[in-house]
Amino acid sequence: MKEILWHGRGGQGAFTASRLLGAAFTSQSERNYAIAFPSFGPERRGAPVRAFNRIADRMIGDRSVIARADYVLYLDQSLLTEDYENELKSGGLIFVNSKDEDVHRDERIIRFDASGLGEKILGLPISNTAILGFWAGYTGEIALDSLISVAENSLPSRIRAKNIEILKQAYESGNRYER
Amino acid sequence: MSDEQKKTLKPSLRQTSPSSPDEIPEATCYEGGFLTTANASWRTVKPVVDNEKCIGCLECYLYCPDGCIFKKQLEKKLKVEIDYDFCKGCGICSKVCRKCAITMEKES
Amino acid sequence: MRTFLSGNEAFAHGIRLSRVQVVSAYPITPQTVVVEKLAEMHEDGSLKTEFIHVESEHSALSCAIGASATGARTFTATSSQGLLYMAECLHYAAGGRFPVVMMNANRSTALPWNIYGDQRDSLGLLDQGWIQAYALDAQESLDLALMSYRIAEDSRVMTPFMVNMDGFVLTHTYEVVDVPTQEQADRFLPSYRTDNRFDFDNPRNLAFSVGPEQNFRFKFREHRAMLRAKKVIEEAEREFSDVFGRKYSGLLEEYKTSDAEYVIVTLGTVAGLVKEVVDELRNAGIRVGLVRIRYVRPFPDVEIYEALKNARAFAVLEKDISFGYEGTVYTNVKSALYSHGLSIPSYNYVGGLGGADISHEDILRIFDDIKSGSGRMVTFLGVSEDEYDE
Amino acid sequence: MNDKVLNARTLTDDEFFYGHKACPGCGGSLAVRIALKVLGRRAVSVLPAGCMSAVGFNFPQLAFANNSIISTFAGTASMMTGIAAGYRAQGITDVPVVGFAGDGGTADIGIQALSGAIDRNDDILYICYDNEAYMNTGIQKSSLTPYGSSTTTTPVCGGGKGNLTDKKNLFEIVAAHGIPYAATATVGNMPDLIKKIQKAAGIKGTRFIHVLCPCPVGWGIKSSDTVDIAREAVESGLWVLAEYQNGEFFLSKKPKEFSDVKNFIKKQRRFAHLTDEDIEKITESRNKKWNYINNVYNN
Repeated sequence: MKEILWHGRGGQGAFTASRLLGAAFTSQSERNYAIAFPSFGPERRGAPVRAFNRIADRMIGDRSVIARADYVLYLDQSLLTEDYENELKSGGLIFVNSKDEDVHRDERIIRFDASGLGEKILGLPISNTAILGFWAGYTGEIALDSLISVAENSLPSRIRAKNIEILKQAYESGNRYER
Repeated sequence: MSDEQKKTLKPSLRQTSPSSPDEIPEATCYEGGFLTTANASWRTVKPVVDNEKCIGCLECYLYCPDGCIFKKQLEKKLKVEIDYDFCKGCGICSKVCRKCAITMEKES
Repeated sequence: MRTFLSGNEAFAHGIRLSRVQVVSAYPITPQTVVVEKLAEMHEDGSLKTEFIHVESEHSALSCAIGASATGARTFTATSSQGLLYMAECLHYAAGGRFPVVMMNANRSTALPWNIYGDQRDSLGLLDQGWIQAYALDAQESLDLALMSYRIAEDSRVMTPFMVNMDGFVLTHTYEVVDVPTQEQADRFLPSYRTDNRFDFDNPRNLAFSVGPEQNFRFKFREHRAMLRAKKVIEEAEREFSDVFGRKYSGLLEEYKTSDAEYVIVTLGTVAGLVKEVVDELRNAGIRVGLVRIRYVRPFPDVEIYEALKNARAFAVLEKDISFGYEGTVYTNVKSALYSHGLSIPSYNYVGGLGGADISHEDILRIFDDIKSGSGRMVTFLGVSEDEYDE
Repeated sequence: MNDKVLNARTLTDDEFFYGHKACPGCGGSLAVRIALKVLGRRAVSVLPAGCMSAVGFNFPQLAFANNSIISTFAGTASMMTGIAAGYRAQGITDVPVVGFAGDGGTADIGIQALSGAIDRNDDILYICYDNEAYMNTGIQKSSLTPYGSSTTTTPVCGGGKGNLTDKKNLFEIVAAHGIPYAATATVGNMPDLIKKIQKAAGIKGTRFIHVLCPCPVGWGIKSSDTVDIAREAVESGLWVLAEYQNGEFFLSKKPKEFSDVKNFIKKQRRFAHLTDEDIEKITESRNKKWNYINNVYNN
């Protein structure tokens, strides 16, 4: 089982991305199971929010909040605070949306300019699908085709095509990332 | 309209009352208009209609809270009769009668 | 079809597949999504129903009862304060034997205010005459929607049915759900037929009063019907598995209990976590097991006894406390064992109140406590030892 | 529904509310009886906890010949909503759903559900039989108890004046929802009541009729005086017969000259303690109300 922890701000779409992740993962095999849930509570734009995924090739019974994750994904660099390590399992990786080269304080932290890609394709600094695509490309946990087909089925038509384009380009960047 | 439908509909007094376990319904749902007791014993005075005075205006019928005054044809004239099983003797009929054709008499 | 859905969405599909004729509900977190989803289905035509926007929970259930009295299949949903607000109507539906189905998103009750999941709302209302089932996951939620009508409307039962779903951890968590076809659903669930309704050929008086001479008979029947529901639940699950291929285990689910020395008894979603811990401990050679109570009413007394009779000790873990005593589920479980002459060490863990997370470590600790016999009778998870009075 | 206005001769001989255990001379039971005779055999009646359900539904003595049900006290309108919806869902559209709730059941505990039903414009006819206090539980004050009335919760002792609040203007509260049809009536003015029920029956959407129903026990009058005292309430100008339709108010009857308020008051034991000064106050309040009515209501 892999555990994934998302950090974002209300309105940035962390939970949407976690749902896409779960749906894409489970579409890959009949055996695959996934859960996706947000940090529960009234939604307020701008407030720090978290979302969670567990993915496995068996039923998942554990719905508790993920304290330490295999992957921690930050949609907003400002949420990456000093105690990030406490949320990471050993061998875990962090993916952070940032334009800032200096964010590489730690080799476990992988930077990607997701907002930049969002800006380029959507004209808005939207980072959720870009981080999702990049993470999938980098880790190989989910195939690009699965992500695209889930996006086709679940995203509103207004933003569907451009987000699929983001997924493709971000996936490619993740895949080619120099380790 | 079938004969059944033409018949006047009215709750009626039954001979037996459901009391054994298999007569009691499973849910709180039962035949409407199922009466097991009369109201005659409530009465201390009773309305008596004087058919000579009655002009069949039906005011008494209209204003009876218990609905126990009925239209009746008497020698081709419209009159009323009272169901003493259910009349409580309130006296409204006597009061609304314009011809003073209903008097309240003490129950013997 | 395998679909990635939240518990609320899955349940809404179950209601759609049940061809519910009247939906009346009032919004409350975390129930809202099920009602929003049904409203969407109503708008897009996939659910042909009368959708009533009532002005309170009391009216939601009162309206459902009225519709049921016409012979229509009805649904309402609520949570927490809303469930408490409709308490009067809960008795009414049960006493009138109207097989209304309600989804209750389990949520803490004020005060203090809290919107998160615990089970104090429904467990505090066990005596209102409703069948109470507690779902494990989104799939079971959907399946319970279909089964609830089948069971509630059975002429031997005629009893309202409350499907309880843990607030947020189930209602708002997305997971894989197999959504059956309408054709399958229709094969399993016939349309509603009842004599407990108005009738224009033979007019009826409903919801009447009954004096002391006969009142107890109606109450006895209510009780008897609830007991009869046990068999009907079994039958319904058997037919369910024939049509849908998914098997359920009746009033409770046993997981690796046959040779278990130490058992956790619980209900709702947290059982999923307990299962995982059971597997881990089993791998380490420790004989532990899980009993998941699926129905709290009717209560699985014999089944509890059978499941625990070979255990050395057990704990009941529940998101509920009856102040001044212990968790209500614990009381019920102990009472069942007493009735069957079983006396083994047992402990009560009250956790998850107001949505507090129940973690993997919490479950390990509970197994540890009962194994070592070091637990106190009633333990509040998260409360330190020095906070207790003695 | 017959197009002609019904009268004593043309009303059905069916009796739907019969053999009930209401007190002799009960105004409420008269309203229920006549309303059902106008609405006919397909009517489904809903009665909350209150006098009419208490006297009509004691298994096995069940006094309604038509389909009838008791609702929760607060749930008259919401249960009616459900019944209407249940039949709609089954494609049945010819069932008049009628509610009979008292003043407390309507203006107090039931007003939320009533307001909700009017808001949704549910196809129901709600009849409030107003006997001006919680009579079923032994004469306690409701928000429709008039000023000065003695009840068991507004007792007259130690110089008390009884109830010190004015009667809620239920008719206009209901009208303010923009309801398709609302009316006031009394059991003393039967042709007017019948006409209004008949009219309401022919209108789609939510309809409301507020009927003054004297209670011999609670008002302290002879059982035979129910009808007369209801008429006097109208003649003295204390009860207004009116309708509301298409956003406008219409006066059904305007007394040429008001009868003496004092006569009306003094006939009722619930007002026995009122002084001439109190009665003057009630008279002034009546005059003020009629000033308003004359300005706002169509004649």
